[in-house]
Amino acid sequence: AADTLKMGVVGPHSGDLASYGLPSVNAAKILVEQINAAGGINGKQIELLIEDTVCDAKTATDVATKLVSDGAQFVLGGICSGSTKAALPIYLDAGILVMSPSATNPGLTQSGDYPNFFRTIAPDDAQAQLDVDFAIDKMGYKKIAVVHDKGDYGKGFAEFAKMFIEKNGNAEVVLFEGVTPGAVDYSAIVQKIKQSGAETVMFGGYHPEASKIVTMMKKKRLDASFISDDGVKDITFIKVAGEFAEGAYASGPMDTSSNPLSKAAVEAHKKEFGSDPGAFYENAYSAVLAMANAVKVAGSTDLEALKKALQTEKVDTPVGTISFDERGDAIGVGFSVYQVQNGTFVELK
Amino acid sequence: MAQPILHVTGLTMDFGGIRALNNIDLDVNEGEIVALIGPNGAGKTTFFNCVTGIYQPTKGEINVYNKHKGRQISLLGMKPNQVTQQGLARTFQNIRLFSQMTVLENVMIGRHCRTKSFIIGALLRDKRTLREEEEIIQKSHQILEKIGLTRYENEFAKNLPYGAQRRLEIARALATEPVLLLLDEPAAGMNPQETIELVSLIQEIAAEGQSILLIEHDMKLVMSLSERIFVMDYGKRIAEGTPEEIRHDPAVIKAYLGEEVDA
Amino acid sequence: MLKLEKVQSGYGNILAVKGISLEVNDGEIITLIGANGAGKSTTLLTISGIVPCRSGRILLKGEEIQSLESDAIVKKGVVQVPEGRHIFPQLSVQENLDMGAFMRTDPRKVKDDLDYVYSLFPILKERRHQDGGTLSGGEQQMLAMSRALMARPQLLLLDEPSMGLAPLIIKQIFEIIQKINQESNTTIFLVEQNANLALQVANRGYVLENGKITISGSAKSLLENQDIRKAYLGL
Amino acid sequence: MDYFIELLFSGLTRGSIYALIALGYTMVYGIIGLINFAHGEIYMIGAFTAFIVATILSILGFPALAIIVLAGLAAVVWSASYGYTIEKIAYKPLRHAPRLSPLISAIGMSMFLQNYVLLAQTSDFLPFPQLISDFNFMEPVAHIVGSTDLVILVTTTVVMICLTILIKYTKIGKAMRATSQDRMMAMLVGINVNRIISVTFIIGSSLAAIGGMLIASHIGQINFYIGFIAGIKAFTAAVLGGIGSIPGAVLGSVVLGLTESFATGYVSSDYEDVFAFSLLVLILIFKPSGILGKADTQKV
Amino acid sequence: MITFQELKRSFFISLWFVFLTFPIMVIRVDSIEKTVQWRWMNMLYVAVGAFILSLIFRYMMRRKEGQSADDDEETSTSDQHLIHRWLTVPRYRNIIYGVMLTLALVLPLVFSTYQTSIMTTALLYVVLGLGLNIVVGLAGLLDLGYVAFYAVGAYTYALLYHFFGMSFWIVLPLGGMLAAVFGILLGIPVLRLRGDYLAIVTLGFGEIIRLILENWGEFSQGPSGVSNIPRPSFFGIDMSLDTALIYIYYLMIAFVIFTIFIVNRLQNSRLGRAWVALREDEIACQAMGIDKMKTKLAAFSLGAFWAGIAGVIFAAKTTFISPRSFTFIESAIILSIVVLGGMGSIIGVIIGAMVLILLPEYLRFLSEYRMLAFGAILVCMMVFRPQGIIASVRRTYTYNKKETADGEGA
Ligand SMILES: Nc1ncnc2c1ncn2[C@@H]1O[C@H](COP(=O)(O)OP(=O)(O)OP(=O)(O)O)[C@@H](O)[C@H]1O
Ligand SMILES: Nc1ncnc2c1ncn2[C@@H]1O[C@H](COP(=O)(O)OP(=O)(O)OP(=O)(O)O)[C@@H](O)[C@H]1O
Ligand SMILES: [Mg+2]
Ligand SMILES: [Mg+2]
Repeated sequence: AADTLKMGVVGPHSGDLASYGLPSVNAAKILVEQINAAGGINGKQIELLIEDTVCDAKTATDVATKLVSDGAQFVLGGICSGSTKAALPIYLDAGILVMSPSATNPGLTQSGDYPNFFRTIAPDDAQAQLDVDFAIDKMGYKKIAVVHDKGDYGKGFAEFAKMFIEKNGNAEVVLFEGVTPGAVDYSAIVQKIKQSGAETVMFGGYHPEASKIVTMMKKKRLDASFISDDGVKDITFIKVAGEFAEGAYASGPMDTSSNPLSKAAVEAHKKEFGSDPGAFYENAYSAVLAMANAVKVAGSTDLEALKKALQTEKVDTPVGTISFDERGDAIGVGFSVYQVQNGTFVELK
Repeated sequence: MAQPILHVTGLTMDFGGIRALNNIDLDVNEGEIVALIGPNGAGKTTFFNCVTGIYQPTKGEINVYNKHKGRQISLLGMKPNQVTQQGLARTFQNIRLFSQMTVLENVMIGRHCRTKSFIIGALLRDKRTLREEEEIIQKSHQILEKIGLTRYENEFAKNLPYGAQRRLEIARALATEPVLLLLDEPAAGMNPQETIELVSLIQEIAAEGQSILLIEHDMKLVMSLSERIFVMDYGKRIAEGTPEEIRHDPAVIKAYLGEEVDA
Repeated sequence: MLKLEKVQSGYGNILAVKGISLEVNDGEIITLIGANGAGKSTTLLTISGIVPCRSGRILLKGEEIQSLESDAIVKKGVVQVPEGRHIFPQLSVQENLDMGAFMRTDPRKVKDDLDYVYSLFPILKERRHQDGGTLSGGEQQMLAMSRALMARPQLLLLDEPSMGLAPLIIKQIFEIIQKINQESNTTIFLVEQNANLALQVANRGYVLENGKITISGSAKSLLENQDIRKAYLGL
Repeated sequence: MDYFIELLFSGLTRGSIYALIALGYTMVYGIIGLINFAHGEIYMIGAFTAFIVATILSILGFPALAIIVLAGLAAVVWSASYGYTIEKIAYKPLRHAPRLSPLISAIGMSMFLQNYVLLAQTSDFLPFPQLISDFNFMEPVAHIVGSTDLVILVTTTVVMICLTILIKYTKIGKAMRATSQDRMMAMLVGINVNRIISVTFIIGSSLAAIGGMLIASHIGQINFYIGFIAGIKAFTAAVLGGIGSIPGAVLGSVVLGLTESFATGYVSSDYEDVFAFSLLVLILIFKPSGILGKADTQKV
Repeated sequence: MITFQELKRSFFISLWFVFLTFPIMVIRVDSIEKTVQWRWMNMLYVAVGAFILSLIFRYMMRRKEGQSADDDEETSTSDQHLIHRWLTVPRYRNIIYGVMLTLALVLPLVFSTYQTSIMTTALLYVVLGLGLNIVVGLAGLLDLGYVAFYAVGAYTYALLYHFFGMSFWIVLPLGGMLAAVFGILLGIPVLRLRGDYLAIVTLGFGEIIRLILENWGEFSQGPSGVSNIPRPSFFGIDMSLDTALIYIYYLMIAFVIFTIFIVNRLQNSRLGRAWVALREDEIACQAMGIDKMKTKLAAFSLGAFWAGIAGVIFAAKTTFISPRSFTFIESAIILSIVVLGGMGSIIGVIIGAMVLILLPEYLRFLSEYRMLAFGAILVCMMVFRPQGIIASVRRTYTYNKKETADGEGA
């Protein structure tokens, strides 16, 4: 009906990547319930259209046509950069805004091919730059092992990291390799890192692999530090790796834990689902807030109007007070490096 | 003198420690029916397997006379399908039909080695392919007619009575237009009445000049069909001769027959 | 000993055994003859519980066994040498024989029986450690027979034991059949293509045609029956 | 040299992990000739059960050893029950079906179980407690072999020996082999084939459960998807060693583990799986029935 | 109908399932916070669910057994008889094909783009299924790495476009041929392996191809994939997305018809017969003079060829490809299509593809239970219809004295 707003939520809700897709669904459900309870946006209730893409390009395009047919007006998601890329042209053709909490491939915004695409996460290159600067300039490491999980996200990050290290010139990449996600044992690669004499491991990928690697590093008595990305800056990382996570670094949106909105978001999840939120939950939460605000300000769901609102309006979100640049990346998602200390991520100033 | 169509010398086959064939010399002449008999485990089937390329013999020579080329061709090192191409076709002791194919199709497979069309032919269905396909069907049908299986033509091979399956194996082998037909216990599992029918069938085939080498335990069949009998035991030749000679050969009686058999 | 009452069984929509009734008395050798596909093997498989009995009753010593699992039937002493031998191809000859004694609990006697069957078929002893699958056809038949003997059957079902055997061995096998029948009082139910031979050792016989029993009587009377002589004996 | 030894032990650890799963795979394959794709899921369910029970027990304050034993026991009981039930539902009705039908049924079962755990538990990774605490005597070599690694190595060896004895020499083992080679004849010598198949599934699933617990405690985390990758690798290992052969499964696993480890160490971990699968192809080309597999002895 | 006995059995079965699902369904723990959550309600659901399902399951099993008792197992069940009887009568057959074709042609005009889009996907899988059917269904070679050839096709287009700007229509045959070459290269060493050994080696090969695509970034752009692949052109006319999708849909229909035509010809040829014979008995087949290697290679490379073609179309349809689209699961789905549809039967494969590809889409209303249901349905279909939806029926040849033999299989 004309008096509801339809929001698509897409991502992997089954299969191996479900744990990255389902938190977004939770974020959308919580927020939409709140918004609808408060009378909706401009008097219109939001209706969720939740669709599983399994992070598969073919399914993602089919889902996109489905959402277009079903009359979705804006979409949260695209968890993986790949399937998001595949689906974006279809959304673009229908004039639908898409905002991803987790697709970090730089090309998504920088190529200019997808003007309807926005995201609440920093692209690979920005994070890689931050981590490299931290490792070389701040910590003074000379030998860095760059490791990734062979995935879209992790390898993208790692390649940028390698490039920036080489550009910086003050340190060398002593190892550049991918590990196989889901493998039962990482001791061989850890021994190889040890052999390479690296002082730090820079890892691109998600927390399951990261926790396996840090655990194995400690178990094999490898004394290098560990620096990683936003996919690792997740409470699950600390939970899973436990004491072995102690001292590890990961970059992530600035200042979230002291941000009251962030706390509220996490609380809401615990209340609703009885568990800690999973990966990219806060990014998804922020994306929903930003889109809701844009719709409210623009007073319509017309793509141009929404874009304008997103680019001009600042919104308070768990990841900071943000607006978006003309390419679609969030401004104001300050990134900083965190360290695991006593079982929590502590922001390093 | 005419060349033997199958000329085997010094054939030896070892399985691990077991010598299943020991220095066998055997010739089959054109138009002849030769029987290969011997106790169980003597190596008869193994001889067939070596000759048809299913096993590679340890030692020995196997030659087949190629009429077109007018000389002997060695079969050593050839794959089973190449051996068939050279004109040896066989049946199996344990029936090995294509059970999910119809009777006619089973025989058509036998024509495979005498035809050529491949992918291109299948796709284009050009004149030649169509003609070839028609020829296959015609020939196969004729063979079934000869063997007397036409009424089962479109039946699945596995649904046939046992005796008919044995005959179908013979039909399939005949379809390859063999120089020499090798039959491994064609009468096994048949009742006496069926065996009698089988004998006359084989006689009919032989009457057309088909050379046959057959393994059989049914002495009646062997004695009434074969012109020459080759007896082996423990992989060795123990006797060779006409049915009359073999019947009275003491070595054969001791190792195999148990008593003198009458025809 | 064994009694079949109007037994029906078959495969899918094929009814191969169409209500047959027959009786095997204790200590008897009886034979079932018939053309190919008449349903002889199916009858034996139904008795052993491999092919389910669709209707009718099968009584062993007065006890209904048609709904028992096949292993329970074997435990009751009904042992079969199936058509086509069914040697375990990757077990050695020795192990194949051990499997025959699978449900026996008297290891010492099993040992004796093993020696006994080896004395019946010395070639098997020679091939003791060879895989069953590589034996020649006839050797496999001997092994199948021996394996059944290892179970010390009370009722032995034999499906075409002479198939593919050398004349000498056939003679031997039939001697053994008579021997175990007399010495260990094993009842024998013999299915044979070689009706001549079968009727010579049997006490009684049945003729199966198209899933139904058409003629029955003493072996002698069957041997003399003109129809049978013509259809099954090839005379 | 040190580096070599480090890699050697990494490979051995990896290999024995594969072996724990591969053993169950090979048993089930051996008896019904089915690539049981759901086996990896049984392993996953074993890990989850152990996780749940261990957590409850540790909340209740049980001592470490008791936790290991009880959690292991629970994992075995439930995994075995799952294995048994799956066989009854998804495979037994297909005994006489065309060869590939049970394979598809197994793939469906695997999807079902994954999603079942995903829905009933969580999609997230869960921290699996380190059940085996570090042994003091291992400290000097800890950088080469960890305590859990040692336990896994020992367990694998013990399990392999027990299973070999079971299969080779016990009555039930012979019954299993007989059943796998000729089911009808097995029935005719008095084997209760259904029971033997069930027992095989139960044993195979129990092994998967033990594997699940040990491996999860080695890795430190579980999630509904862990069974899939481990399952494929373990199956590869079982085939490499000669499917149906118990020592073959272990040998294949170790060869696979070592290949991956050395490939990572001396070449690049980018291509460790490429090496693993290439080795598989190579070995099968020269030894078509696996390293210890019996050559096909079908007589013509 | 339901006896007390059955109720009792179902009761025990439901108890068993309560026990079985107890840890996973009822308990949820948090090992960090040290909390345990007991969800007793789930136990009730399981109990009731298992009770009812076991009754249904038993009822269905009985029906299945009853059916096979009335029917020959080969040409099983009456509905199949019906379809086949229709298909063997040329007039009915043409009517059926005509109706199907008309339905297919009007579909995009009636339904939404979404329906057209998933239908296109399903048709793509029809092509894949028919290709694999040559390998598995006809020649009996179990190939678990079929997706590798699909990937070869897709990447051929993506990369040839990317590096050399080559167009869809030029690459289409190239992709197929390259895949066929890969098929031959792989086939030569591995085709002498038997049954499941072949399966695992092909699975390995599938993984090798995917891993190379993933890791060899300079060549294949690694895991982030290749994007902006152009859709097929139509005399250089610019099309809106909707029209483009409909255009691809019609293209796909044409491809499917073409594939059916080819596969049908292959199946009913000397070569097709040799495949089936090879599947039945390799040794007898060789003894009849069939070159095993050559025949198998022909099947393998023809199957690969079709996968390659499908790959090119896939790349053009989604405009984006990455190694993630070519995982083992994909091979498993294609194999399921072949088996579920009915091995060796063209109509079966078509129906199989429709069911397996459309089903997950139409199950979307189940939201998170979608894949759970899909797995369960897969199991049930196999259990209740092990020979596939439509089992293949061998063609029968009629012998005419004068005319050429005619006869078409299903
Ligand atoms: N593949 C094999 N591996 C090992 N031994 C074999 C193999 N094939 C045959 N043998 C052995 O070789 C010997 C000869 O076997 P063969 O099958 O040729 O006998 P046969 O003369 O055909 O006997 P029958 O009349 O019983 O069929 C047997 O002792 C058998 O055990
Ligand atoms: N597994 C099976 N599936 C379907 N039909 C079968 C099967 N086995 C046998 N039949 C059919 O059942 C009927 C009886 O077969 P059976 O094997 O009992 O005959 P038989 O008297 O033992 O013949 P033979 O002398 O050839 O051994 C035959 O028509 C046969 O085609
Ligand atoms: Mg022989
Ligand atoms: Mg019979």
